[in-house]
Amino acid sequence: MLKTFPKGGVHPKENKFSAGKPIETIELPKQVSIPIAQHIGAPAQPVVNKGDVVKVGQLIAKSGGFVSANIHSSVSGKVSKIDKILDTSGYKQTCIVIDVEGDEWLETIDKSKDLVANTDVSADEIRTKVLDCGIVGLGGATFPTHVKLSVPPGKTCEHLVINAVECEPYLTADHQIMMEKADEIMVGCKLIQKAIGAKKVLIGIENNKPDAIKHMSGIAKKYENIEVHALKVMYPQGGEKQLIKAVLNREVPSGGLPIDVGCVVQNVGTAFAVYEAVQKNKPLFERVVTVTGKSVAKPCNILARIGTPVNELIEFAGGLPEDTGKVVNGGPMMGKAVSTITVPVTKGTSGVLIFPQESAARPENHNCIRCGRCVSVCPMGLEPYQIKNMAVVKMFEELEKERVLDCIECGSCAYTCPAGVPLLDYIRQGKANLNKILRSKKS
Amino acid sequence: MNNLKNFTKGFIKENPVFILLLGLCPTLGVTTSAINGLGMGLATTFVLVGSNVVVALVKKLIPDKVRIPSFIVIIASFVTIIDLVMAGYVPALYESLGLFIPLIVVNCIVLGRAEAFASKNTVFSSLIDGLGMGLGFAFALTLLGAVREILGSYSIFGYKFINTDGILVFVLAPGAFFGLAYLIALMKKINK
Amino acid sequence: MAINKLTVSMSPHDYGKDSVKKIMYGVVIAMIPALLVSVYYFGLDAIRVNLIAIAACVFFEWLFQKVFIKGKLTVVDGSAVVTGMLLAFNVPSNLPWWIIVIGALVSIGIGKMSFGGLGNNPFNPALVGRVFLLISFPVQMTSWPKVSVLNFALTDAQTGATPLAIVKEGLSNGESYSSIMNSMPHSYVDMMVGQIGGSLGEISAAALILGGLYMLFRKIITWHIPVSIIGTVAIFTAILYGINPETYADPMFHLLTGGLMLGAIFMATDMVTSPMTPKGMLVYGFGIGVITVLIRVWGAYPEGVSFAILIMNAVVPLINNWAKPKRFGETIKK
Amino acid sequence: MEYILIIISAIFVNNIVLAQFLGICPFLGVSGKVKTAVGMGGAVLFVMTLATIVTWLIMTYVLVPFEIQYMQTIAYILVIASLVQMVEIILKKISPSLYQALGVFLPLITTNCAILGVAILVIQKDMDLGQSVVYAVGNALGFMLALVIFAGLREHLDKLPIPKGMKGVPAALVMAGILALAFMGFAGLV
Amino acid sequence: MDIILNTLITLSALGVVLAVILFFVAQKFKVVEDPRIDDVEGCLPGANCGGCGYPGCRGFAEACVKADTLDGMFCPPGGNDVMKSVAGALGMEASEKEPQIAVVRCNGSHEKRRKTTVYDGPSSCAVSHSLYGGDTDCAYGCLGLGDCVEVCTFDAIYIDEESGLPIVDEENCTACGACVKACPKSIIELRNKGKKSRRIYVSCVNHDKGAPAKRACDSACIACNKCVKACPFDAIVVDDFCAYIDFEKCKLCRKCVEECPTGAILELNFPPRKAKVEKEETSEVAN
Amino acid sequence: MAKKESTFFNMTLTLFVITAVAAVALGYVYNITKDPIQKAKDEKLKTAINIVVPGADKGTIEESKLSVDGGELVMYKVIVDGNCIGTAVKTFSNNGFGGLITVMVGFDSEGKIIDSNVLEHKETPGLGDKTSKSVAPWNEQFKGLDISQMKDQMLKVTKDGGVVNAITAATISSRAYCDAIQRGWKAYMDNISKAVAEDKQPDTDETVNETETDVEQIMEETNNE
Ligand SMILES: Cc1cc2nc3c(=O)[nH]c(=O)nc-3n(C[C@H](O)[C@H](O)[C@H](O)COP(=O)(O)O)c2cc1C
Ligand SMILES: Cc1cc2nc3c(=O)[nH]c(=O)nc-3n(C[C@H](O)[C@H](O)[C@H](O)COP(=O)(O)O)c2cc1C
Ligand SMILES: Cc1cc2nc3c(=O)[nH]c(=O)nc-3n(C[C@H](O)[C@H](O)[C@H](O)COP(=O)(O)O)c2cc1C
Ligand SMILES: Cc1cc2nc3c(=O)[nH]c(=O)nc-3n(C[C@H](O)[C@H](O)[C@H](O)CO)c2cc1C
Ligand code: SF4
Ligand code: SF4
Ligand code: SF4
Ligand code: SF4
Ligand code: FES
Repeated sequence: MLKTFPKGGVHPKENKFSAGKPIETIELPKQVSIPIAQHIGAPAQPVVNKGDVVKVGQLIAKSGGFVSANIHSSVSGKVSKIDKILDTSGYKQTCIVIDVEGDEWLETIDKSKDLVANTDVSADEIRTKVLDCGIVGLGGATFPTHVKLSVPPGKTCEHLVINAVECEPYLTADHQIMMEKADEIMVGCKLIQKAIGAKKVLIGIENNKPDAIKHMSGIAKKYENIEVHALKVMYPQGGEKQLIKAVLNREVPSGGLPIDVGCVVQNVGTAFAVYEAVQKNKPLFERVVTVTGKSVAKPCNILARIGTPVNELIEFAGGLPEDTGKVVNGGPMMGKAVSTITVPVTKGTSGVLIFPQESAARPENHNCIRCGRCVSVCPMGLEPYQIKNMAVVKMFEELEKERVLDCIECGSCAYTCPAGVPLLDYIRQGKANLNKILRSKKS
Repeated sequence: MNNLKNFTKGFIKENPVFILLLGLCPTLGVTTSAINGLGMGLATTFVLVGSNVVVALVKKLIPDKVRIPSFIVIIASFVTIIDLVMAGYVPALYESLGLFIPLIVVNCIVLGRAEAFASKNTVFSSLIDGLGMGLGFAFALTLLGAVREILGSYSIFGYKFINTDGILVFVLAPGAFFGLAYLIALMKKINK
Repeated sequence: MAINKLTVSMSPHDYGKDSVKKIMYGVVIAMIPALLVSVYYFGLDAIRVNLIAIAACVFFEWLFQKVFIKGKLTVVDGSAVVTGMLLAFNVPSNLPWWIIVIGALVSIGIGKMSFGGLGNNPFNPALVGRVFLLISFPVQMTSWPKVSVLNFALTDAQTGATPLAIVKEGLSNGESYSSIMNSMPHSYVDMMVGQIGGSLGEISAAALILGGLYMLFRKIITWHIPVSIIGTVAIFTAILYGINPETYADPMFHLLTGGLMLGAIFMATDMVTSPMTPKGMLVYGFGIGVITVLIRVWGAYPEGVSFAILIMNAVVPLINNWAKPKRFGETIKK
Repeated sequence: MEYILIIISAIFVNNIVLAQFLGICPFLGVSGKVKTAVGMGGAVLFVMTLATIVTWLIMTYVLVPFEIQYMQTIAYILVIASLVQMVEIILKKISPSLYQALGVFLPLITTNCAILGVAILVIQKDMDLGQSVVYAVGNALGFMLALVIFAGLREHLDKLPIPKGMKGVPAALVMAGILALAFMGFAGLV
Repeated sequence: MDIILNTLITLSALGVVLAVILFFVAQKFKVVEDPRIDDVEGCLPGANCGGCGYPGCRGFAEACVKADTLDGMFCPPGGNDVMKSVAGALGMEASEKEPQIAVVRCNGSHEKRRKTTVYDGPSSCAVSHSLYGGDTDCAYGCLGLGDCVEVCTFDAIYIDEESGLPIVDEENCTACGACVKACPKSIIELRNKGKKSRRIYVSCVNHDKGAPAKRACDSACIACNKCVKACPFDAIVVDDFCAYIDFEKCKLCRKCVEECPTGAILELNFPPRKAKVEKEETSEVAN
Repeated sequence: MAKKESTFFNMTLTLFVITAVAAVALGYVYNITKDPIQKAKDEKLKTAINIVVPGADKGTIEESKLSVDGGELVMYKVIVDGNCIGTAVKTFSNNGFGGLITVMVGFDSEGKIIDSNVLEHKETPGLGDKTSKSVAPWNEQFKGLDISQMKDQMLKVTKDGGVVNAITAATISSRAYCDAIQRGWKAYMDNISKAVAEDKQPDTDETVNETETDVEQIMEETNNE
């Protein structure tokens, strides 16, 4: 029996068209728009003005608090404006727009491809580097990594769990990084391990990436205390709570954090970013993005600069198919549909997914037929149908007892519902309103 | 004018059964036929009118704290009177209404009107109010009784128009609930 | 480049393949074996009753939706077809057409549309219709035509009693169970294949089980409800039979006769009116089993499955409140 | 055994609400939430038992000796009304927590046909004191059962999109009707 | 005759005994309570029917005393008169306020504001709002999915089929403000009803700069400041690229209405202007 | 006029006065209605007897009670011009669908059934209530039946090997009806044989407690009061 989490979960068709496609670099765009809010927490504060000339890797917006992250220029050129531009959030947000001129990197950045395996830095130095380089979680939540690396006093961290599950269908960015940068990832793991003082590093990889499991296991042997765990394919195994349950059989308490069970979870991409930040002094200004879809001519994995308009990536992948009906930033289960393809790539853009017209619309929806499937697939043991019903009739306060705040928004419930009930739409509604109520109660 | 309004409001706008949802036990319990509904409705009307008038007469003489017990005694007296009278003069109807005659005493509508209306108004308008409410109640019961009788035994006021058994459910308990449910839904619609 | 207007919706953007329509027509397919058996034994009457019931149910569903609910029309979802077919399965094959139509009206009008249609009804619509008819038209609803192989005459005057009624009658007259069974014209094999009197669709345990297996395979139902009902009835009656085999029928008899299989496999499993979690389903099934036996053994009716399911339908919300799934990370961190 | 039969009959076969139509107003009025339904059920259980005992005694030792049985209604309602009020006052003083749980339902009970109905029925049925008490308890339990089941159903229904015209009481009455249909299955149990 | 005597004795005795017992019990077990509860209870019918949704009249009285307002509290047997006296007993008379009415500050009808995406989700403004700015390029405007309609208990607001915008029914609106709270875009505002129900307001809440605003919607406020200059009473301010008319200051002179180049300022219930008839089309939208 | 204050004295007095007035009023009404109520009851009984023993309204009635099977049977011997034209027996069965069924059955001097009818029942309307004459003519078939001629001297429905055609779908009620008649018949026959025995040995009767009532006479008395 392969390891997995015990309750709930679904297994959507994987459709990993871009698997095995090497990471390609695309031409620099003419202009980039870099949002100042690309992470969870306070937006960064711009430190450049219109007309300023910047280099690649130069700080352009400074972290706006503890839970926040620095933003760096991804190109060299001139700041043409700071304006509100429609981004992946669906709303206009402040962006720093830079006209690209050449490709001049900050001198401090080590541009060479050589592996720097020496991890002789102190934990504090690692944290400072991570903070300076604006590293955020690349697994989707874009949580500022330096926060996670600061284990709160009184807690100890036994395990670093590396999330290489990539359970979302279609996406292959993490998979490809593992195939191409395994050594760097291992060093990154070591650095994170050091920063948090974990004894062991556990890398969880789903069984649908046998080559990655083999490759990573092989390389892990070179390092101490790094183990690779093969996991059964099951969505949402990539959710940190599910992953911890799967590899360690520990349950993060409701309302708690992984650190409460002695774990920190980081995405493989993040590990790689930490490596680059600490060893190469390279801020987070580019990331691997999977561009894929059923009718995309050339599904591929692209190393893209933050701020590149998504349409340029699509061009690279063979252009926008005629029958496009929906473009999603991220995976099909958790990603966000965008209203225009000119939105910029951000730190959280793990994929650009293009759905043809016929699968763009949601299934026809009926009344809930109370089949109980949403209950049985919910990995958090919630009752999605009930939460939805209560949210519709605005019983937000009562939702606390239904544990709505535990919902990880994995979408398994909506995926499986035969009646096409827009469960997650209303669950989010319930969560948002309950949070509002709780906040107003506190104050 | 005002009295007329007091009188008519009991039928549709403030119908005790369909709108205020009071006194539902007799409504459901006795309406196996239209005549039973009518009989019960009239008996209740008698009590309503009687108690309303008497309460309006004596309202000034009664100290506040014993208001409710006094009203209850007055109402109960009228109930007992109608009970005895019906037993004596309409024994058949009396038997089919059974337990529900003494239960008029706890019908909220009676005490409710005594308190809400009669203890604050003149004798005459209390009489009109009681009459209106009571007839509204009788109207509701007769209507429900007629519906149940028509469906349940294919007859109306005892006159059988199809000579077979009806849809039995309607003379049994579930039929009472169904009949009332859809009548209330209908009245809601009409009231709008 | 001129592109189509993009669709924007919340995640997820991928969906499972199952739909209400597929589930409902899956149930229809699962009922086909039982339907064939009933045609085999009751002739064209079985088809007549089915057609009338289905047509009436679909018509009333359409009518009520059109006139009262006014949402988008969902008659095509197939749930009215299932209701119609199950209503037909639950009545004698010689029922006059107008009674079937009343049954359909009650099922759909009172049982389902009064609450807003598919998914909202707290009670199983087909059973609401069935019990309504049973109480309103006891004569017509309890005169069971005798089975005859492939007889295609439309109305068969010959009527006979169901095995349950024979046993109930006999026991209440003070006969012993063994002597009743000796004169019983049906063997257990007859009951298995369906050569007994009874409602149109309930006669063949084998055909019903076949349908049940199909639904299990298609994951339309789970095992919990049928197994807990059948198990409870078997154990309960076995205990009674153990206490006194002369006054109580044996478990096998209880399992194979009456509407037990039809109820346990097709009606109690109606997802709309049954609990959401496996734990709840087991309690629900247990309740149905117990009430069924209570009514069969001590009640006035020879058969109690319909009543038992309706009564437990009423308790489903309470069961759902109690049988919550286990939450991930039970303790709340302060 | 006789007592058990009385109880089964009162709860299932001749359920006070679903078959005898007594106490419909609170049945519809106080069945919105399961928690309230349980409280109301408890209060009815308490008062119904007490009231039945007291009225039975009054009947047997006052009205019958004086040959004024026809005063039943008026005497009973007086006794029940005072009793309820007394219980309320005393409860409020000696056990505020119990009052919190039951007390709020007490006033509702005065005008509940079920209490008076049961008190009259035990006389009509010629029951002795023991039977009367059991009968009262059985009926109160039947009331509670119906109330709690119903509250569950209504809590559930409150979250669903019921057609406008049927919302509230009509839908509740339809459910009560179906429940009454289902309970007819218990016919003949005793 | 002795029947009457027996009756008389028994019943009177019963009445008196019960009264005495009750009186002493009440004395002995007295519990002090907010006297206003008694006052309110005194106003109520005492039917204890539960029709109000509270357990008994006293329960209702307690609820009334505790509640801040009497909204949504009603006693079916007593009716409006009783509720008035309850309000009187609690001194909760409605404070004298200028009558207000809900105003929808968006006039981006389908015609003026083209759809740029297809929204596929539940018909709920709140849900759509949490997903993105909306299916037009104006992220501030009405989503037209009717959350406001849903919450109005007085049937006072409905979505106009043609324009896709909500319209307030002046007769029915009680200015309860439910729709104001419900609208995720904060489009609806309670404004003074005005003399003869005449009102002037900026029917746009778009805070984009002029060009993108105009691109998104033909009649968006483009923050050109013309109205500000036109207003003799300083009632108009432009803040963050959107104009707002202060209804306390506005004297209904109608000067601004003519100035607005996009027709974003609406006037309601004014008699038609004599000279320029073609301007009338704008007010039609809001009616 | 101001309202009365709620002093203890006032309260007690008010309650006293109200109950007293109510008591007097009710007592008065009771006295008025007492006779009509009694009359209605008698009328009902007489009509019931007249149905099963036609001609009873013209005669006098002798009533006697006896306890059988945990219930009470009442026999009404109808005497017209000194001749007994038949006896109506108020009998019962506990086996009805709704429990107790009370049946009035008339026997002639040989024990043949003259006619029968239901007095009280809790059977289901539309089903069991067809045993009642006013609902359906079902019980016509009992006219003239002689139970002593039957197998085991038992009145049974055809299903149980008897002669009575049960009401469709209400076999239980039909059986109970037969059971009630059977019980009445047995008591009646016992009574006859006992009476015959009694003629020989008077004063040995224990169970039968006879009272003689002349309905008309009572009525006259009460009317005079
Ligand atoms: C408000 C908030 C506070 C958090 N605080 C911490 C923290 O103190 N330490 C930590 O390691 N992670 C912290 N996290 C990060 C979470 O553990 C988690 O990694 C992050 O929310 C992303 O996880 P996901 O992608 O599974 O949603 C925090 C997250 C949130 C939203
Ligand atoms: C339903 C769900 C699925 C997820 N799937 C993945 C995944 O496949 N890979 C991944 O790295 N993170 C995934 N995440 C995010 C992780 O929970 C967690 O935030 C992340 O591993 C933390 O690492 P990071 O801070 O380095 O991003 C998922 C989160 C959720 C809620
Ligand atoms: C609601 C209901 C009420 C019934 N009432 C009676 C009744 O009053 N009398 C009766 O004999 N059977 C009644 N029955 C039918 C019995 O349960 C039983 O089926 C019947 O008496 C058997 O008789 P049969 O052999 O003639 O069909 C009733 C059935 C139902 C469903
Ligand atoms: C497994 C299964 C069983 C069903 N059983 C019934 C049934 O017994 N009666 C019925 O009316 N509908 C049944 N349906 C159809 C449908 O769920 C029913 O019409 C809804 O209760 C209507 O809201 C069934 C559906 C499924 C999937
Ligand atoms: S309720 Fe939340 S956690 Fe559960 S399946 Fe739905 S989206 Fe996932
Ligand atoms: S999966 Fe869909 S239909 Fe089934 S219970 Fe959940 S919401 Fe209802
Ligand atoms: S919700 Fe209130 S303020 Fe809004 S339109 Fe309706 S009545 Fe007016
Ligand atoms: S005004 Fe607000 S609530 Fe009303 S439809 Fe428009 S966006 Fe929705
Ligand atoms: S009428 Fe029975 S409780 Fe109200």
